[in-house]
Amino acid sequence: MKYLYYPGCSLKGSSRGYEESILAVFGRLQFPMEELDGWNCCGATAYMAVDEVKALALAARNLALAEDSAGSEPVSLVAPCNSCYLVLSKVQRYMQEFDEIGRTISQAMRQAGLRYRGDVHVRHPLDVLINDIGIDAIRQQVVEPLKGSKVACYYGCQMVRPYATFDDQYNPTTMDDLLAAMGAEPVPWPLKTRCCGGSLTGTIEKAGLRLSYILLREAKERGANVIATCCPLCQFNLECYQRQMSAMFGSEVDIPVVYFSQLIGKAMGIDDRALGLNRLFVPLKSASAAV
Amino acid sequence: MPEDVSLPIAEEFEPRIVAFFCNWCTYTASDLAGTSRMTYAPNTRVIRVMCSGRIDPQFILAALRGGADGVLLGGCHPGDCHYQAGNYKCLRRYRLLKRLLAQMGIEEQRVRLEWIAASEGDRVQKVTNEMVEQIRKLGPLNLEHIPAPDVDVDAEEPLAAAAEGAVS
Amino acid sequence: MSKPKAGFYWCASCGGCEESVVDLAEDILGVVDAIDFVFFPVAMDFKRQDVEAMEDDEMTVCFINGAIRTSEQREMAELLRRKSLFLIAYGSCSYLGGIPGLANLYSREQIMQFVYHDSPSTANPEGNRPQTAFKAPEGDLELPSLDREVKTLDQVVDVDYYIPGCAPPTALLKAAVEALLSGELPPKGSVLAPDKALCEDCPRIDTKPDEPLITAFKRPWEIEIDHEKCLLAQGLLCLGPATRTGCDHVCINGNMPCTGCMGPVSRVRDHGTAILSALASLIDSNDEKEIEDMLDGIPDPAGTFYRYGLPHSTLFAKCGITHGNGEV
Amino acid sequence: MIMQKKAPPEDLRIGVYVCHCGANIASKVNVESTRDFAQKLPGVAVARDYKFACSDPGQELIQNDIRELGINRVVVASCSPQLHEKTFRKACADAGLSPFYCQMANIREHVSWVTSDPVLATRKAKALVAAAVRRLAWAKALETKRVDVHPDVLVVGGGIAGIHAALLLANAGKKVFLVEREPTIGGHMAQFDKTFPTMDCAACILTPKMSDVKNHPNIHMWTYSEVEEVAGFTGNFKVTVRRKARYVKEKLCVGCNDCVEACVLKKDKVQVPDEFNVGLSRRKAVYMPFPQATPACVVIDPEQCLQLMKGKCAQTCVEACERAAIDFDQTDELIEIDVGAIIIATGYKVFDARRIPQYGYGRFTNVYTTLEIERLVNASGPTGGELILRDGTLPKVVGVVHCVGSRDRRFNPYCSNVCCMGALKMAHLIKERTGAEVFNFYVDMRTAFKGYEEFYDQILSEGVQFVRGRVAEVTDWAMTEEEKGKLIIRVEDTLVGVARRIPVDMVVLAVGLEPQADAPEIQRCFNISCSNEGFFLERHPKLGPVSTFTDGIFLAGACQGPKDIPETVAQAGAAAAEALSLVDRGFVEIEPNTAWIDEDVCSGCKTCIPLCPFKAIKRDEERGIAVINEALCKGCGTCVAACPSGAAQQNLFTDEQIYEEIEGVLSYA
Repeated sequence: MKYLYYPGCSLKGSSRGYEESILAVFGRLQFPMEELDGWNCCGATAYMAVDEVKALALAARNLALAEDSAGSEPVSLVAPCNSCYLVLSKVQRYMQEFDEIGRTISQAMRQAGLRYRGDVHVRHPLDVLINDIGIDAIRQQVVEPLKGSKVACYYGCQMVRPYATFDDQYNPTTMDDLLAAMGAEPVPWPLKTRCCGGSLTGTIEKAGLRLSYILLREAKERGANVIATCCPLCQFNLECYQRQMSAMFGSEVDIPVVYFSQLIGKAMGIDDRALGLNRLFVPLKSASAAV
Repeated sequence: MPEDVSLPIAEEFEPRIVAFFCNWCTYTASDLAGTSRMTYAPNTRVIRVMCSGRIDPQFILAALRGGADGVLLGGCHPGDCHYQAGNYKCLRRYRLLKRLLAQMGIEEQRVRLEWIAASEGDRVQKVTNEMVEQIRKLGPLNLEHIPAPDVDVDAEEPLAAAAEGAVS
Repeated sequence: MSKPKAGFYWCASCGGCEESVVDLAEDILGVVDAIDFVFFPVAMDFKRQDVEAMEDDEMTVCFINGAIRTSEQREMAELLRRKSLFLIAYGSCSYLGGIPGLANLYSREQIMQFVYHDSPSTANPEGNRPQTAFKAPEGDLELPSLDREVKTLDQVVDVDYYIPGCAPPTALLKAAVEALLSGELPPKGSVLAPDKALCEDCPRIDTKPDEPLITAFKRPWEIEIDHEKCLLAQGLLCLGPATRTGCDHVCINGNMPCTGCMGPVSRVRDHGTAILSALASLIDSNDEKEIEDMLDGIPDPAGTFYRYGLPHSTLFAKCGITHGNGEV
Repeated sequence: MIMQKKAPPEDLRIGVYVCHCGANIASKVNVESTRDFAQKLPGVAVARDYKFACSDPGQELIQNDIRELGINRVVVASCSPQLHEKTFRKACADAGLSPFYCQMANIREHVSWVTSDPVLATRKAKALVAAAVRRLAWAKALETKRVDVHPDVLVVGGGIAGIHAALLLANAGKKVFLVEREPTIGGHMAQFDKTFPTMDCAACILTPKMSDVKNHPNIHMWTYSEVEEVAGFTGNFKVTVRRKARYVKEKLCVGCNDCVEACVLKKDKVQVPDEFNVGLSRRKAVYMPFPQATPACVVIDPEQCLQLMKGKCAQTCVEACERAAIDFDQTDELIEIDVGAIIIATGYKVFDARRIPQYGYGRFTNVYTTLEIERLVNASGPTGGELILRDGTLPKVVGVVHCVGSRDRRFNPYCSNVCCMGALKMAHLIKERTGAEVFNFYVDMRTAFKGYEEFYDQILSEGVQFVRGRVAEVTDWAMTEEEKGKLIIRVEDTLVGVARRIPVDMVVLAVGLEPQADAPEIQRCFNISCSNEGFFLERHPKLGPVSTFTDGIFLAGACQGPKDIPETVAQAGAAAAEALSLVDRGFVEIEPNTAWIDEDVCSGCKTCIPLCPFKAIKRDEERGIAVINEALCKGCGTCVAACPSGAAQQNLFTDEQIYEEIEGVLSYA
């Protein structure tokens, strides 16, 4: 199985820390994963609403490239961003399930001198870590167990909706299991997949912030001192507006929101900068002395 | 994965499929498809047998020689045979027959064995439609014409001969 | 009154059928006393013109062995049909298509290509191919053309009786001749042999288990073959259960499984699939994978089950050899 | 192809009858042109079409032709032979023609009902008619065999369905074997407190029937027993029953419970969850399932009894038992019985609410299932009838969630039929016992049947609040102070059109009904079919609701599909009547589709012998041929398809008949 890394726009921009930590962790695990050459936008964001078929074609191009670069070998395309992960999985399925779409997109790609057989596995890093590498292998790399960090694992909406391929749709646990293995203590909370406000924060800010606030406050209520995410947009929404929220709802929210990969990296004793922890607005140390 | 839009076969070709269905499962399932008004391709001609174990490979050849473009066999799911193990006998013969047919240049999709329980009317619909479409794509089965004393095959245009063989 | 006249001709065959006549040994004298051979290319010097010179139905009987593959064989079959009262398909080739019949798995072109170019033993630098016509200084030469497929005799001319076997057992030949002479003939189209399968009188039948289930298909060279035990029970593909007896079990007695040269019994339409069904049904497994593994023990089903009878089978020939994928 | 096949009889006079079936066939198939097509087929003397061939005048039409036109073969092109073959065969027989000279062409189920294009439908119909006509030429006038029927009946499952069926049969003077897997009969009904809509107490109406069963001279009640194997066929089943070791002599035990008192497993933690109280209480190694258990006989759990597990225990129970009923040396016992008919009444299991994590069952202690509440409100239940939360307090607000696991594509698409009424009953009981405020969350309210809608009205008048909408989740995540410490039910109120959060103290999940976990094994054991969702399949949804595809085996109760008690009892009665009519008749007629050997062709190659699942084929050593024991042959035809000499043939399905059918269906594109 060949593993290709699909960053998408976020991991090269707003969420560099996610990329840095993912690559650092996979590197430490000596798990070969090179970046997909010539990748383009996954077609998420507004494009889907403007012209779905074009958006899908855009995404499909990445799959074709991946398949091509893997030759005859089976290939996993690893997309850490939940949006990318969803869109790529979606086009993968649509092309199989709906002949019409499949045909249109294949033809479109033929124009570009590409062809797609449909053999790419679209994977989320959580999936790869749990099922391909395995918790034990990861545990062996732990040098500084995450003692005292009570983590609220937040998966967001897109990783398990509408497709729940490697985790439970209503009560996902892969991140909890991973971080528990890192010595952290996942707090039980029911909002694992509840909406973070998504792009509402950019449009109807009030509504968006309220949704984020509910998550942050509940995490605190349940004794969490850090929130772990696996989605750039969620991380952004939950972390960047904490001051506004405190003002808006009249109660102080101040809790670090990190990528699960950053916590794993920390447990592996990887340097904070290498994990992009220096990019956090709400620094990790303020949450728990132990971490 | 759909590749190019495959060229549609000439309209007039309607695949003819002879189906041998076990009385207890697939035949009942197609009755159920009927009572549930599931419409599906009208190309199958069902012959009822008491058990898929009754299906003699000679029947399958006879059907193909008689002009069928495909043959569908329906039996009870493994372990569910009304007569304990008839469906396994059917499976064994089918497996060997498929190897023979491959050597005889008859495409994989033309002869098919399916396990369909009495309650699976929808599977009858699905399988039938599927098979009809596959065979429509393959086109008519052109078996080699069996010569007879009076006709001199070589004198004829080969395809014509074959066609005659297929609709004799 | 004069002795009844008889002919004996060969088409696509190996000569084994002629051997079977010689095998009559001293009995041949009786035959020659009783009938008068007026055409027998292997044994006596008669020419085609001699046959053409005959009245229609002048010969009481004509035995034709060998399958029909060439224009010449067709012509001769038609000619001999006209000239003889009874036409008998003699031997597996003319009755069922025989070993030559397996050529129906290939197109004419494939065969030509292999025989004149690809076969390891061929040296043909100029890449010559046989021609049906050739202008020689002495005059125009003609060769018969190769038909698209191998046919049984009754696919070319009307046949009265069939004598199976490769080669036919002398006993059957004798019985046939006696029947002809005595005029006590079975209905037209009959196969002049017992209408039961070989197991009927197989010397090893008592060693056949009452439940002859099969756990592996073996080939003769794979095992030390027991001289008494039922060959099927030893895992060998013995076609005895589906094949007409009357062969005096020469193969069985030679410690080799029956390969089916006598063809099917009268109630069976397709010899190959009849035995296929019997053998497959006896596979002692219900597991798809296991079954497949066992079937790997039969590397060439068509060659095994239609060894002597492809042209006589329901499918007659591989699909498409006379058109489409065949003739390229 | 030189196959010397015997020519069909010359004097063929075939009558073809094309049925309109009202518009069922005629609306798709052009019956007139099908009739005219048939008229031209060789051997056809007369072809007619008729509105309803199966009606009396329709049958008379055929019979008159037989009498007046000398029709000697009949083709009826109508519905599936599964439905009306018997009808038309009988019609022929009554007119003096062998019933086996009647052949059906299935142009309804297989043509008109499944084909959209009338032209293609008509073509298909013609092909099937042609095949039927050609097939008939080879039909033989066979004799139907009569086999005596064993008068006893086996009832599998001792719930209300099995109990009712067993009593009916026993009262009719039949010997009945009632086999129950659990240590007591009574089934789910025994666990209920009240029964809707009349709210009479379940025990009060059930326990009398249970003791009737126990005391009935004609009933052998075998509890703690399971059917191991079923052989034979309708009228003559051979059934092997495993009577599991109970380690207590049933004859001696009077159910005084002294041994239970004495059992050394005193501490709760060494005891196991009590099955009857669905885990709400615990029991010891020796236990009485529940006070009115029938038989009133304790049972020892080998998984838990120290003596049976470790072989060392003070055996205080043995001392305690004055009647010396305890017997640690008991072993399972296999008993073989002969019965003529079998009634399967194996019931259902409730949907496992854990499968819907967002409802929190198993995560939140105050989320219950309806069955658990039944036990809580029951006077003999774990709380002595007090409806209290696990912390002992009374609930003030309770939410009852309908359609849990039902009408939901992710779990069971079907409606479980009993939950709406069950949930209403819950609301009533909870209000009655606790005075709590009750919310019922429903998708659609399904209260058909006698007295049900009235019950609904009554509950409405009792002030229960009804919210229409499927509950999204049950959570302990509080948004406001008053939500703190409560369970919040999040639901879209589709009547008001708003999303609501309703804080409650207790959630009751109205779990749906599912097939028993081992339904597939039961299905195989009895050789019956299952429908897609796993309930046992009836022979015909309307005309054979309690019959199966295996003659002599009938269905009663929820094993065939979700049912409430009235429906279950009604169906149990029907099943009993079917069984009775079979065993009282005294004989069955067996379809003569058995196989036979053509002795002139058989070479005695033995191929067929191991293929027969019923050991019906032996080799006659003298004659060196195979012989088929017609009595044992069930007519699958496997040996026929395998015979390399074509010597084996099957009545009604000879090679000739099938070849004719093949050529027939292909003779008309």
